[in-house]
Amino acid sequence: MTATAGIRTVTFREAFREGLREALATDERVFLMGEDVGRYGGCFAVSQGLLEEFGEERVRDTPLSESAFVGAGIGAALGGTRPIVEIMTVNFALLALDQIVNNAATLRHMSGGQFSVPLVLRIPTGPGRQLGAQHSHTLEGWFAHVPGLRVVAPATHADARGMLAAALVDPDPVLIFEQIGLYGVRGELSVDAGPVDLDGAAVRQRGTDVSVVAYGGTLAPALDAAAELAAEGVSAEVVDLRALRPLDSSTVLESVSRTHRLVVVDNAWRSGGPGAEVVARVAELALDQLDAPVERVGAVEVPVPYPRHLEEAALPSASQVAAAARRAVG
Amino acid sequence: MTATAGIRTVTFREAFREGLREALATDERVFLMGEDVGRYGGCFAVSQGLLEEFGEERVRDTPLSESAFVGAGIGAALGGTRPIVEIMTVNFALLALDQIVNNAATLRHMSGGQFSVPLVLRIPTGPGRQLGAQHSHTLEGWFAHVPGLRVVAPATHADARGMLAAALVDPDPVLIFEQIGLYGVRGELSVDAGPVDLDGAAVRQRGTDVSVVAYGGTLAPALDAAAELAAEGVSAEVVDLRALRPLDSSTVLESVSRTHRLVVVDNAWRSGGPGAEVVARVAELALDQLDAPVERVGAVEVPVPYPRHLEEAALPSASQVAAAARRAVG
Amino acid sequence: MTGAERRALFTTMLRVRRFEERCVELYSAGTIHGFLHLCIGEEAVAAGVLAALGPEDGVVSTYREHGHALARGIPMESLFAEMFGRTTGCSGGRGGSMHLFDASRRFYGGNAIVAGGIPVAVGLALADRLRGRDRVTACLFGDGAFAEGEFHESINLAALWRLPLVFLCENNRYAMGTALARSHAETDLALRAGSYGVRSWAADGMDAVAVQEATELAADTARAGAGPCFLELRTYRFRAHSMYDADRYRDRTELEAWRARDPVELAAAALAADGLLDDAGRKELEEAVGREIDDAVRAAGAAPLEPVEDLTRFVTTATEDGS
Amino acid sequence: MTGAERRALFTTMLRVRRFEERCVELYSAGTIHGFLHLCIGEEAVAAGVLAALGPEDGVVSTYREHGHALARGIPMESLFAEMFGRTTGCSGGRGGSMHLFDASRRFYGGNAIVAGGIPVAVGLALADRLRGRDRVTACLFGDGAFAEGEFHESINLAALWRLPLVFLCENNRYAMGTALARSHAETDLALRAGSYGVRSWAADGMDAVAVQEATELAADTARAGAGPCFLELRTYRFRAHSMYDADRYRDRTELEAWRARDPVELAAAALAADGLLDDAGRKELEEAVGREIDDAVRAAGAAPLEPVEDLTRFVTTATEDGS
Ligand SMILES: Cc1ncc(C[n+]2csc(CCOP(=O)(O)OP(=O)(O)O)c2C)c(N)n1
Ligand SMILES: Cc1ncc(C[n+]2csc(CCOP(=O)(O)OP(=O)(O)O)c2C)c(N)n1
Ligand SMILES: [Mg+2]
Ligand SMILES: [Mg+2]
Repeated sequence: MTATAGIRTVTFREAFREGLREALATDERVFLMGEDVGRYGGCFAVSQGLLEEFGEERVRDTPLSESAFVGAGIGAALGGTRPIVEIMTVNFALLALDQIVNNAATLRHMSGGQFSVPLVLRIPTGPGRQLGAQHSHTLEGWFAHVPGLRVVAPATHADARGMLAAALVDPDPVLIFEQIGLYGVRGELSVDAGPVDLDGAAVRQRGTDVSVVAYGGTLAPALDAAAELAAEGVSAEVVDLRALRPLDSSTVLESVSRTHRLVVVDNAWRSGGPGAEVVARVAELALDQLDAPVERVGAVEVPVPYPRHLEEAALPSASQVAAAARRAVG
Repeated sequence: MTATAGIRTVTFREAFREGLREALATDERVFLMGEDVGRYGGCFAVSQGLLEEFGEERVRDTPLSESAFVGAGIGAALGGTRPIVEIMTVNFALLALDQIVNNAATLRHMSGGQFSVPLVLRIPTGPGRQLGAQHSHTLEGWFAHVPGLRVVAPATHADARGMLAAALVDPDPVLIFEQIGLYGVRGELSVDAGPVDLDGAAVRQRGTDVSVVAYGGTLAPALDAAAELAAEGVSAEVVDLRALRPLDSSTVLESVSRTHRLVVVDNAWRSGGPGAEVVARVAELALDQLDAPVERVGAVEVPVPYPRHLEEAALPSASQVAAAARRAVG
Repeated sequence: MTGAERRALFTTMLRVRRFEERCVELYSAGTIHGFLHLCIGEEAVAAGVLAALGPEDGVVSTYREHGHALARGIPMESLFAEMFGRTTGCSGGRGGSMHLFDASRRFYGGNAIVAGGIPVAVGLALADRLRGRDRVTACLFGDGAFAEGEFHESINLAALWRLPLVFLCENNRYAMGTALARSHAETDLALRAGSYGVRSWAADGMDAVAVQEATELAADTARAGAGPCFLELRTYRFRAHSMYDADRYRDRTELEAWRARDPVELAAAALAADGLLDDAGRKELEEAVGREIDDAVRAAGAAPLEPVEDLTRFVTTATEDGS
Repeated sequence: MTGAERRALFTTMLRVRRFEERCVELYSAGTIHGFLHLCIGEEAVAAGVLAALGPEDGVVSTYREHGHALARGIPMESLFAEMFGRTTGCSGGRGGSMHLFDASRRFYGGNAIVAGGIPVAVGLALADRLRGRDRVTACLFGDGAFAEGEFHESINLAALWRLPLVFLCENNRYAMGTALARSHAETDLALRAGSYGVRSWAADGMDAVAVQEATELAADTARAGAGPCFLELRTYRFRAHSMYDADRYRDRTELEAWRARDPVELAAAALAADGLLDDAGRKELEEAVGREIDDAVRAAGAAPLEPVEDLTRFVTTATEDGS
């Protein structure tokens, strides 16, 4: 961590950790729980050092029992604490889906508003590390389908640093999808970085010819594609959704109303991925703004294969995004 | 069951049961397993009488252990049998998602094609019976997202009767979503009804002004809406998707290329529901065919409430479909 | 146990029994909808368990929770109103029979996913530990739930962390139509729970006094920091699984044998034997309960339905006010 | 057990040890990617368990399955090729280290979801029962998996249906960085498994002979129709959880104490003591294994990569041929 004039350079990992440390330090109701978050320091070393700093009651290693410890997070939230539960990776979240959908998302409603579930779930995600079919899922779209949940995906250091604090203030469950591939990536962060707004997409790069909509793990390839396109004289606007639920379609619609062309990028299998929803909203609300068929860039519909060359071919890339944008621009 | 000249009148329940009985009678590798499929006769009486006919080895009651018995179905399929596993309702399928996504859908691929998983999952589904937020889910879209699975939703008596046999022939996992609300509905069925094709959407009613795309539990309201519209001089074409994966977009595109207007109807929460994928495909592949903004009719984004008046307001209806079609026709 | 306490248990059981009998009528009349699971035959569990808890303790239950809710003190009127889908219902009418909630009484429902409430109860107990509060959480579930992985993960977690939690397994010998021995390789559930290193035992679930005493012991143990306890309460449901169930899977003689130990009548007989309840007293009580039910049904029926415009309330805090 | 059998066990262990040591090198050299979990220290389990099974028996394993795969007889070349992502790999290169499969040897993987293979093993055993085939299924998993609900649902199901299945819990005392006593309220896993009404015991997982004999007994019992058995194999991994793990959570003295019981060296010493292996013999064996590895690595490295055009193969039968 290096600092110059109010700005320092940190990795995403450090930004996330800073958010965690601050949350634990400032609110004694906050605790962190999950598999290997303590002694191991977190599967991706995000929570390294926190056990030593805050003790084992507040940095709590759990047995391999995803359903039970996510459910326990829900109960602990009902009981007046502010649990941050880490599911080691999204691949194991399948085992806790019942708790998330039927309890976390639903208790407020079923009880007629009597109960809040101020639970924060941290869910590392992202394919591309040659981990094979069971360890490379992209499923945030499933969670984004469920009313009662808030689903965010930090793609900048400021969001990585600040979304947790905002999530802890939210009286409802918030799922933070952290990109594993970004953990080691360095970037600038203000020394006084703090909470950020959880709502609302952000235009990360202004452009006039085509709107490229991405989030989380696909923001970087989208920005790379924009750079590639710029060199060719194509001006791409890059929208970072930031949150999948609630989905800020107005920022997307506003962008499309200027560029009249849309490319949506996510890491999910194309059919039924989160990109479909973005496209559907535009087709409903701004069809007449579109001057070209919509383009979706997603994963090829195959369980993610192990070998590097096949994995690369299966996943979306900056060059695919650029190619899609070129097709859209025509 | 009454018969006249090669045609008899049966309920969906009877059609499903006939398919089950035939499967058990004609292939000794076939067995049925699930919670209360035997002594209880099936939660919705679909398998009534089968235990008595085929014995408890082949009509197998399981403990409440969704993950284990679905996984056991996968293993039994690998082991050369033809298991039909019933998950009592889709609401409990959340507990078996890991097995379905990480094993059933993936084993063929991960093993480089060495293993097939010829598993059939029967999953009753459908809201609208005042069962509240945890028992009213519509989630077939989630399964349709996953490569390696086939997802079908019989909406006619012939499909209810014939999809099981076709599913059992398929060497890969097939999920049959059965509409609980249809079980008691009577309709005509040929005396020699047999296997049907699992692929491909069907145009259930020809029309020229607007394409209404539905499936499973929303085919009936779509047809009702078409009748309502016909009375007003609007000619609606009704497409029954029949399968959500693989999704037969060509039938939808062909229809839209004639009607130039699209209404998609499903029971899922709108954001990220299966309708989004249908819309996205059209926006990608036939945008220039659309003469009006696309319309989606789905569930309001609220956990399904218990009271009848609120539940009705939350779920799609024929009159909402008709209204959407009117908006599309302009 | 004092005579007054025993009378209180009896009164609770009678209220539960008559309440549910009225529910059947209202269901048949089309006033109550959805799934309706009755605990008739299991009233001693409801009465005994809830009598053993203090007002600060937490309760997590299942879809078969009318008895637990009543015994917890939730007024009949708000339970009927809930099942009628009225705004005065204990869940504002949003939940129905399977989702009774009452924050003021720390009654956390009302969970319709078998075993789904158990991890939540672990979390409530964990919160008490973390916040240094002297209370226990009582978690009720069935013999069928014992087969679900969520139960096993949860009891291990609670035992590992020595949480102030009481697992109360209401063993009525059936999970829908599946008999205990068709669900479990080893049917002695208390014995099995003991393998998690928790104190574990069984009690007669037809005897409210035994249930209350066992629950008190379990709650005291858990409260004292000795970790969770597991209690198997052996009981039987006299009616079908739900109003949809044709009840074809049970032997009538088995049912009759259990009916002979009707918990309401057993308690009445014991009270009578000890001179604590005579025929006149019983009649008086029945009449009072009948009036309570009549009044509650009437008031619930007169309560308003929520306006349709409010449909999207209660999804998130932001939509709380229908905005 | 004959001397030849004991020598065979030793040879298997040595092959596994040297194979995995080479894997480490290849991983560091960037030839193997993804996650790599080694079983160094646990070779006696692999050798003993697999030696006890017949060719018709089924095997279900985890992501820490190199040893199981080798001991099952899958050629080294196809294992290396798999980790190199080549078409000659035992899973056609699609799976990698965590997903080794071999249909011809009834080796069903290679499951990277902790406990995810266990229900599948139950189903394989069920299929054998239904088809009247005289075989057993061996299901290997870790101490961490024992905490997952899927394990508990599965053992109950297998016990209830008395399936020909052997549960083999490779207890290496850690689940990633979490020690046994931080995962389990009661750490005697064999004792706990017994609560499902299955025969259950523990064996020394550092002694291949003991493992083989215990597995034979368990398999015979299961095969004879007495229902599943559970075997806890007490062992230790000498290396980190995976190549990503800095291994900060273990005490060096604990590690050294276990290393003193290195299963390979224990077996070598026992063979030597009984005059079944001398220094020359050991050297010869080491050289043979070294050559086998060299040859396998070379052949695997020369095998082709799958063309990118075939990306969508193996998703469904329809896409099998890349169509
Ligand atoms: C996870 C899940 N699976 C299946 C069901 C359907 N179901 C509702 S109640 C029930 C039986 C539960 O039995 P038990 O736990 O013994 O409770 P009881 O109904 O006897 O009180 C079943 C199978 C469900 N609600 N949740
Ligand atoms: C369901 C699930 N949760 C978490 C993980 C991440 N993970 C991989 S291995 C492992 C530890 C498993 O321990 P154990 O079962 O004892 O097996 P061992 O690695 O010691 O052989 C964990 C937590 C996973 N793969 N699957
Ligand atoms: Mg029961
Ligand atoms: Mg281990």
